[in-house]
Amino acid sequence: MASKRSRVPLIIAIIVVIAVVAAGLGYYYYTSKPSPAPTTPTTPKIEKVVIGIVQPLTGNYAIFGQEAVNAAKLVVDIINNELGGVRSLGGAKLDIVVEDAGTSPESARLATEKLISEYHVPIIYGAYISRFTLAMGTVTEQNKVILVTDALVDDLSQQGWMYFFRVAPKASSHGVSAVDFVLDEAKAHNVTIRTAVIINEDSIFGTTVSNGAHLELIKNGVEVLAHISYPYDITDMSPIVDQIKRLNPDIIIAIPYFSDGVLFAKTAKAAGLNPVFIAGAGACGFTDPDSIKAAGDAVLYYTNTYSYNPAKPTDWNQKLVNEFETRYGKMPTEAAGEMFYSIFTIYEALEKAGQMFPNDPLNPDNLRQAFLSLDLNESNSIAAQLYPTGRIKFAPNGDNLYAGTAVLQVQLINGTLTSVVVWPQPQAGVQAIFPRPGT
Amino acid sequence: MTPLDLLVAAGQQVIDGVFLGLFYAIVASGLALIFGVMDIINFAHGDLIMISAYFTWLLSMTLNLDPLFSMLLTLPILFLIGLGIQKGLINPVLGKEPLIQIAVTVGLGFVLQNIALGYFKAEPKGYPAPLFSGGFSLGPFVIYESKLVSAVVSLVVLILLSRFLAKTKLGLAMRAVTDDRASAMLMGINVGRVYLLTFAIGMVLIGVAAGLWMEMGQVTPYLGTSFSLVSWVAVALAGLGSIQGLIISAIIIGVAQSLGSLISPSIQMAVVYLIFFFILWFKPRGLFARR
Amino acid sequence: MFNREILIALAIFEALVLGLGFALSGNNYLMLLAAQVLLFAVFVAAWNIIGGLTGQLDLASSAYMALGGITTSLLWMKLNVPPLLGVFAGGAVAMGLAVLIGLPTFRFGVKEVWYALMTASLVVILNNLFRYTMGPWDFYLPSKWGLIYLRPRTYFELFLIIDVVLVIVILVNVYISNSKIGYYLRSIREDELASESIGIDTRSYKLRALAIYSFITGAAGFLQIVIYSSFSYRLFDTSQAISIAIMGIIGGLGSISGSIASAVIFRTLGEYLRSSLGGVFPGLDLLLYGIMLIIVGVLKPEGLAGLFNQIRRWLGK
Amino acid sequence: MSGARVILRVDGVSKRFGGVVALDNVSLEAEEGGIYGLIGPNGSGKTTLFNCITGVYKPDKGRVFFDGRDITGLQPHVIARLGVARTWQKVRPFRNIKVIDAVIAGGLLKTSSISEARKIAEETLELVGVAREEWGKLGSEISLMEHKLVDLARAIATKPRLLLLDEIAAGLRPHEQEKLAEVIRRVWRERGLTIIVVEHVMKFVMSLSRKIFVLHEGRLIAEGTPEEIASNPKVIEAYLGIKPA
Repeated sequence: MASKRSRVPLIIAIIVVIAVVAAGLGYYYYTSKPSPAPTTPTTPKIEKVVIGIVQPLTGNYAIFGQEAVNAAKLVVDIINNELGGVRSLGGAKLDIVVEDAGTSPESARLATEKLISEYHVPIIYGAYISRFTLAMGTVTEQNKVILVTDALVDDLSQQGWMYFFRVAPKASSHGVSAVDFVLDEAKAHNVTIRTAVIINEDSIFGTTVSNGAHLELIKNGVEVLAHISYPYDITDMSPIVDQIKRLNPDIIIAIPYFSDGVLFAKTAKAAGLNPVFIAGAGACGFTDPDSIKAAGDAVLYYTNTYSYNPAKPTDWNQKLVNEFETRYGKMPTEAAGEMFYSIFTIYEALEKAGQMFPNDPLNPDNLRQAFLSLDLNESNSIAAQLYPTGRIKFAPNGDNLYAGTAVLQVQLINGTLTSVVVWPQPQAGVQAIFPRPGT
Repeated sequence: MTPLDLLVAAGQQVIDGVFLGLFYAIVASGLALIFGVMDIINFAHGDLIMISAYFTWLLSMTLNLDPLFSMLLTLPILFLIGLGIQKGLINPVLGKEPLIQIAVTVGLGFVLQNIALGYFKAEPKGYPAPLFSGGFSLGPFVIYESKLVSAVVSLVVLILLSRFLAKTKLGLAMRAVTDDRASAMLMGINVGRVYLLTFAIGMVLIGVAAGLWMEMGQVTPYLGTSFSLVSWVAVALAGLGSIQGLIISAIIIGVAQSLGSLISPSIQMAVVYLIFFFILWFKPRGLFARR
Repeated sequence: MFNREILIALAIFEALVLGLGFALSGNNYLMLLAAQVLLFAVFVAAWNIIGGLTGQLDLASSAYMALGGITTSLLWMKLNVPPLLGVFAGGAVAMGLAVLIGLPTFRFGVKEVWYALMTASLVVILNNLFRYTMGPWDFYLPSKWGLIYLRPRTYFELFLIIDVVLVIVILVNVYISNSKIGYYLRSIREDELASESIGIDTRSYKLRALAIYSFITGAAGFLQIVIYSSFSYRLFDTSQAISIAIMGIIGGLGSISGSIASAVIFRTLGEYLRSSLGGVFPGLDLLLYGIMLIIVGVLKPEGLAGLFNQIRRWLGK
Repeated sequence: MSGARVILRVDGVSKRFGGVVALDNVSLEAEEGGIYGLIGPNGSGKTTLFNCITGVYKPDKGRVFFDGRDITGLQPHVIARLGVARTWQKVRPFRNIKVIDAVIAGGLLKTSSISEARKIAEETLELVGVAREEWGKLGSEISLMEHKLVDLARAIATKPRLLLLDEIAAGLRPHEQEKLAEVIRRVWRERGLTIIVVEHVMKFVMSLSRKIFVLHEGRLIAEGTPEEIASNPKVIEAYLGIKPA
């Protein structure tokens, strides 16, 4: 039908397309050949260093992302106003650009590309969730941008990435710490632990932590009666609690997320589940202020491993906790804590880079050298004062050689439910309550 | 495990499942009523429960009142909100293609979720010490007070609802509209008014479900997705027009989910959806459809 | 089949797309975004066949996408089948599943909301089953790049590949739309019983539409995995499937230009809102998105296509 | 008309829904080229009989033969392909497609070429008298009368040998009914097909048909010419109390 009509417009259209393609190809190959993304400003005087922050600000994980961003703002203000910026860079100020990681690796990756393409950031911090961080890592490696992460899954440091650093303790060490803590206390109190049940939400994080705990239990001769995974958005915990009750283990190692943690504690209380001990690992649902508010005394005596120790009695830690509380009206939790010491570590790395490479401190390879040469402890660094183990030194794979967690326990102090640090060094005037009273 | 252990285990799951199912029945009842009478495909059902749960929580915390009682205060408010939603959003898409209705209600769901996120933040909110938070033993079984109470309350409310539909003028009108809209109009029923009140009553049922949920768990902005699909599955199993059918279907779902968790809690919902799938495959009008 | 107006429109569209591609090729962020937008348009355009033309509210797009993509990836990783061939196997597997679902479903006349829910629960079921068998882990594509892997090194080349796929999908749509099957599918969308009475084997035609849609979606699924460079059970994503259907609805049922326009506009807008407002006001982007859905649904149910028609008439007069 | 071959034979068809007997042992025959009426009060089973013939329902008992072939229980589209077309009592409106496209879909039964089907559709629309300027309108933009005509055209476009019209005049004003009857007569004359008209508006049928069947409570109670039917006491009884047309 169409074939009998005039073909002129069609031909014109085709010519237009070909012209555009030709012009475009020419432009593309002309411009794209010599284009290593310029991440380093060539001007010798550095006014400010922009750090990109990618955090989940929408979706299920927004709670952590929001708190982390708040913490970042606080720390950057302190560095700029009280410490006078990065001194070795002539007092250059830190600046942060925040991008929402959204709800998928796709959007986290877009956010990363945007930070690099439009702000030319030398350092990116993100993105709490390991899948998102993995998506970001492929971009940052390609563009030679330093990625400092608060995502804990072990895999991340096994990708062979060059420009990747993680101050925080990785996931499996959370599981290990939880078990070590329980077995330490059991020994101290002459309790024998023979059997355990592990429950975890079935994300990569939950699974990695629980596998760490599982191996550590076996290593210590504790029999794992069951290892139960469930989806984090579970609405009915009773089948799991019933099953544990029938198995009657000595201890429970739980790796819940948030809502499910509260739900577990409430259900366990209702069912009268009371083993020798219930220890959480990476379990914000047990000890975070918001979950205590939601769960009430159902979470009494629960513990949790923590990438951060808010009770750490160093000057800088007290200062940050106080200022955070004054500014945002709540205690900093893990997400904020990781941001505290990570940003300060970045800050110290920048200082170091300024000293080591005064001509080109922000060159990614120089920055990497600066990170690797850090050896921080409580006497020479603010970051280390904020870190649970008090030491930060990076292995070539980017993990902190001295990574470790603290253990918090919910206790009744002056009539209010409070999370206190009980392990490895309990905070002043506090002791782990072990075993659970009434067992 | 010995066979006896297995039997006890299964028995416990069935008990939990029945309680859960009765709760699901009240969760789904609002959807069933609205869908039945108005033929509106509401994908925001779960999100309406979520927002109502926040209301309940807010009242509970400010008045220091158990969710079971603060729920009573939210119901009239929700009734009014229901009138508003029906006037503003539902009426314009009545009788439109299902796809348009879904688009609008999905949009409403997005709006509710993100208002909740903006206002309440993402932290789970729960009432720390509900009246019924304990449990007791019954032979080898554990009975959870909160689940028992929610099951009983939802059963009572559903019986009241069924009485209301069978005895009152409005209830009869609603049933007539469900059965045959055209004839109902010919019989002189003011269909517009019936719709308005149906949606408002649906909101009240949603409020009851939300209150019972706050007695048992916590609310986050994303709670709704957990309830939306389950409600639809219950309605699909039951078919339209029978509250008894809805209750039985919801119990089937609850028990299936509960028993499914014996295999693995990670796939318990898959068990529910598989049942749903096969029912639709072989009995697309549901198990207890009246029409 | 392909009349002059359509070919010219397609040529102009391509000129715009390619011109935009070249203009953006220096900026990785915008290039990646453009590739994602085009891929999203591919899924929406494929959905248009079952949802728009046939009127079956299919909410399983992400299931076919994930199943096809994972099949292609596994064939590559385990059996060394290059994805350029593997995508056809991926499409075939997705199609196989779809037909398996469609056969009984269409026989019993499962329609409207029930078809929607059935397909939505298919996504959940597969999500759970894959989670059960694969675990929570992400699986990475091999570190190989090249056209036979459909995995170029730059976003720009990826953009070009996706653009080719998009053109194919558009041509398929146009072909179907203007041939017997298209007339029949639209007739089925309006009224199945009446269609039967004029001799249309509704079940068979619905199955055909489902098969074409699922094949395209399954084959294109691998490109989604290329963008992620990894896959996991999470690809079976209910909200992704819902948003694809919604884009099709907003575009205007059965209108290929409308569905592509809505995919492009909404996906770009969503990213703009996420990146400009997400950090300032969490969730505002999704909130606005929801409000827009309501506005379009309540005020302009014919979707963008209706708007286009209105503009066309207005220009004509 | 006598001596022509029988094109449709309904043989002892029964159909019940739950406890309600909709059709009870109904038998009738239609000869090729005839025009028939099927009347009866509301709920007498006329539409059910149509649905049994066209495959929408499967009869519980009895058989249906079309052109000597047993078509009982075949799927509707198969029966349509054999040459049985129908219209619907309630207009089944297509809202989002154009008039011409709706009729083309009918025309595509006998050809796969869109242009041929378009030709068929144009002829048919002209035959039933839908004005050319209406052809490009969407279903949501045309009147009820036009919808009825398009419905008819769509059925005719399938080139059927037997056309079943189910209460096609329902809802129309008297002058529209007259016009429609005229259209049906024209179609019958020009296409030479067999037509069965279901109606409870008796006047409409009486003017159209040569032979009339009367259904009452699922049974065939009378058949004959319009004059015979009009004076049949059983028919009068069945219609008493019901709207006399």
